[in-house]
Amino acid sequence: MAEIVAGFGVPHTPVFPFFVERDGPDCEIAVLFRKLTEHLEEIRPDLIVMFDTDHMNTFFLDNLPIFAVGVGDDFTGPNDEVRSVPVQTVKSRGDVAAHLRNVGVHAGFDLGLLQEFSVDHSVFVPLHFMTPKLHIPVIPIFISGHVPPLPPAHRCYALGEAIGKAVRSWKEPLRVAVFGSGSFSLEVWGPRIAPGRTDGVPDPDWVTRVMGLIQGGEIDTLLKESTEAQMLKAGNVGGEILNWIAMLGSIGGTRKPTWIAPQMQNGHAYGVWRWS
Amino acid sequence: MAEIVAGFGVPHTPVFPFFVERDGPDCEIAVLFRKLTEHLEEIRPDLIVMFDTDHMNTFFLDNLPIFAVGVGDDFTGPNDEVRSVPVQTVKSRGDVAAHLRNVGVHAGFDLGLLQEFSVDHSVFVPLHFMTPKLHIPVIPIFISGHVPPLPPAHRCYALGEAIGKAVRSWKEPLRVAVFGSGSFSLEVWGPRIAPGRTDGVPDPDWVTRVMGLIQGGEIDTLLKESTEAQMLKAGNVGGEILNWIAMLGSIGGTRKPTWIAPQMQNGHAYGVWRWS
Amino acid sequence: MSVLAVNRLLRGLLHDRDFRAAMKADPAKAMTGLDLTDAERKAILDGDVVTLYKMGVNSFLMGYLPRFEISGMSVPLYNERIRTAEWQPGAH
Amino acid sequence: MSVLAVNRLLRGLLHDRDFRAAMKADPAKAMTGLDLTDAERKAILDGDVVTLYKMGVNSFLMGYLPRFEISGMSVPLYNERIRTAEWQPGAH
Ligand SMILES: [Fe+3]
Ligand SMILES: [Fe+3]
Repeated sequence: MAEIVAGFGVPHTPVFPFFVERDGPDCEIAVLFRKLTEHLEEIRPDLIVMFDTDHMNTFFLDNLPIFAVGVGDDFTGPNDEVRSVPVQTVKSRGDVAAHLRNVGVHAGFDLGLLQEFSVDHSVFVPLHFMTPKLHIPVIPIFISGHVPPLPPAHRCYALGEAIGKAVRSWKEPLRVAVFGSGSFSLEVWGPRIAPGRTDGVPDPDWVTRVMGLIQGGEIDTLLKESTEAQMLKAGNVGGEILNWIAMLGSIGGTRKPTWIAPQMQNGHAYGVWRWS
Repeated sequence: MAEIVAGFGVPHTPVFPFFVERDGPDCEIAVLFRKLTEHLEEIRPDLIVMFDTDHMNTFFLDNLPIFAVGVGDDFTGPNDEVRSVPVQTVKSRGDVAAHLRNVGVHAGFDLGLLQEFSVDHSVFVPLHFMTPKLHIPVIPIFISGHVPPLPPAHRCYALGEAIGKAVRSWKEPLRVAVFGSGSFSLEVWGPRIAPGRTDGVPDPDWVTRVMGLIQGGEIDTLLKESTEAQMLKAGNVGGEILNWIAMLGSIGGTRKPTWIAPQMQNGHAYGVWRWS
Repeated sequence: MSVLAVNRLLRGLLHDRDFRAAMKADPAKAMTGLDLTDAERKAILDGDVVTLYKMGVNSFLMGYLPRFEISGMSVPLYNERIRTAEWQPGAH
Repeated sequence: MSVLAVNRLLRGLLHDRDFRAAMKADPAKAMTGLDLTDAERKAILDGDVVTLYKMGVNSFLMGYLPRFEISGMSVPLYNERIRTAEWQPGAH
């Protein structure tokens, strides 16, 4: 039987690969991602399931899902011209992805089907740092975290639980790492960006609060406080916390992180959950 | 406050408009649809909400939702060259549709957003007969009823309940009729079609059973028996019963129909629910 | 995802009139350059809907072959053939 | 759904390189024939991102105007302007 062997919370800022190329391996971004990568390499998963929010690159407003699963044997990206990240193909597991979707739909999660697709920086930036050879297959599960109405936090958590259960019902001894990709408080190109910048952190207190709740394994409080109003207040990509929440659902949300570090100026964090 | 004033269960066989044109107003199809139309005209709704399954004309397998709401001030159709039905534009209510979707998503239904869209015979055939002047705006809500995994029957019923509640929370005194569009047992172009035909009714006993349960207002039994296995056994469009089930959810499923008539050779029925 | 390519091709028979005309005129030529396997190409050219069904091709979409009389397909011929296919509950 | 048309246009700046080049060369000409209102057209030509934001245009997509330097837009100019817009919680 497949099992979930670790959880990761990851940022996906599209300019980070360029910054690391420019600033070298000792810069903060490189150091923080290297820490996650070391954990990943110790864990040696066979498969990554990544909860992710698309930035209108895979989807558009004409046919926009709340939840969708990418089902295919591979996919390409980044599809949004990410500096220092070439367009590549990453392997996936269409059979496992279809299974996760089947089980999820039957459990009452209305997961759209995505086939023959490309994805943006939100999937490829973490892969660029953590699996630069793209040797681990990836299944993306998309959560609508930018365009209101946002799915409720407790529902994303329950989705994570359902996906965790679906993973454990797959009859092949796969070691699966689950990623949640995104920020806690961030405004990108909206009115609340910082002077001179293209982004900003509208609600640093929320980042601190989220960090504390995650560190304490206080999932019920996190779900209760992650209201739509709070997520929107935290920035136009504040709903990306839902990807972390779904990841926590898949691993069991009361677990405390093995290691977590915030990057306050970016409104996000780097975290890993291990138990073996 | 808006209110739901009636429910309708309708077939949408694409060749029916041509048959009625050919066979005249006394043919069975014309008579049965006229009966529904008379009820609709007595009720005089301001808006139709139609639960419907697309036949890969609005959507395709590359980005296929389980549930989606069409949000716009109008839409066009039929987009699948339906004999005797010209391509037309029908009004909608984008504001109400967005409200229904908002409330639905917040209630935990993962409703995709569809904008600037066209629809197929499954919406336009009932309109052709029942609102030939297209004078009543229509909001389509799509349920994936053909491509497994199908959403569970109880979930479609709950979606109907949630949409009913959302309608009643709209602060304008709209009279809303809810339609469920589709068949109970039908195979179209698949291996179980009848000799010499393009379709067939693989499970007439299921049609009889569904008719009995609907006539008796036995919604719990209907939901229990409408398993995915049963729907697939009933034909490759057997999942269209989910549109009737969602409609029943919106009006309250224990109501008995005011009038209902099966068309056994087509595996479907015509029904109306009124209470005022 | 080659089955998806077959499904997309078949859907195009209804939604893309130029492609429909090209497929009516010369299907082998019209399919040049499409991402199809030899087996898929052959099944379409032969109107071998049983093989297509087994591959997981959608039934409604296959119906566009007789509807638009592609590769000599007709409703009687389609009916005769598809009825020999073994129903698969997971098919659509 | 004209706001959708603006969003689609802006998305095209990233995903359609020919359209991007045309918009860089002559935005008024490149927008000819698109389903836009005069106000939408003017706001794009003027780089009036505050008006676009108020219309409900998506912020990331607006960011392609400075990113690809359309209509004389730049990051400093964009930053200066968008920061004067009043945040709308329902915006995205
Ligand atoms: Fe992001
Ligand atoms: Fe149908």
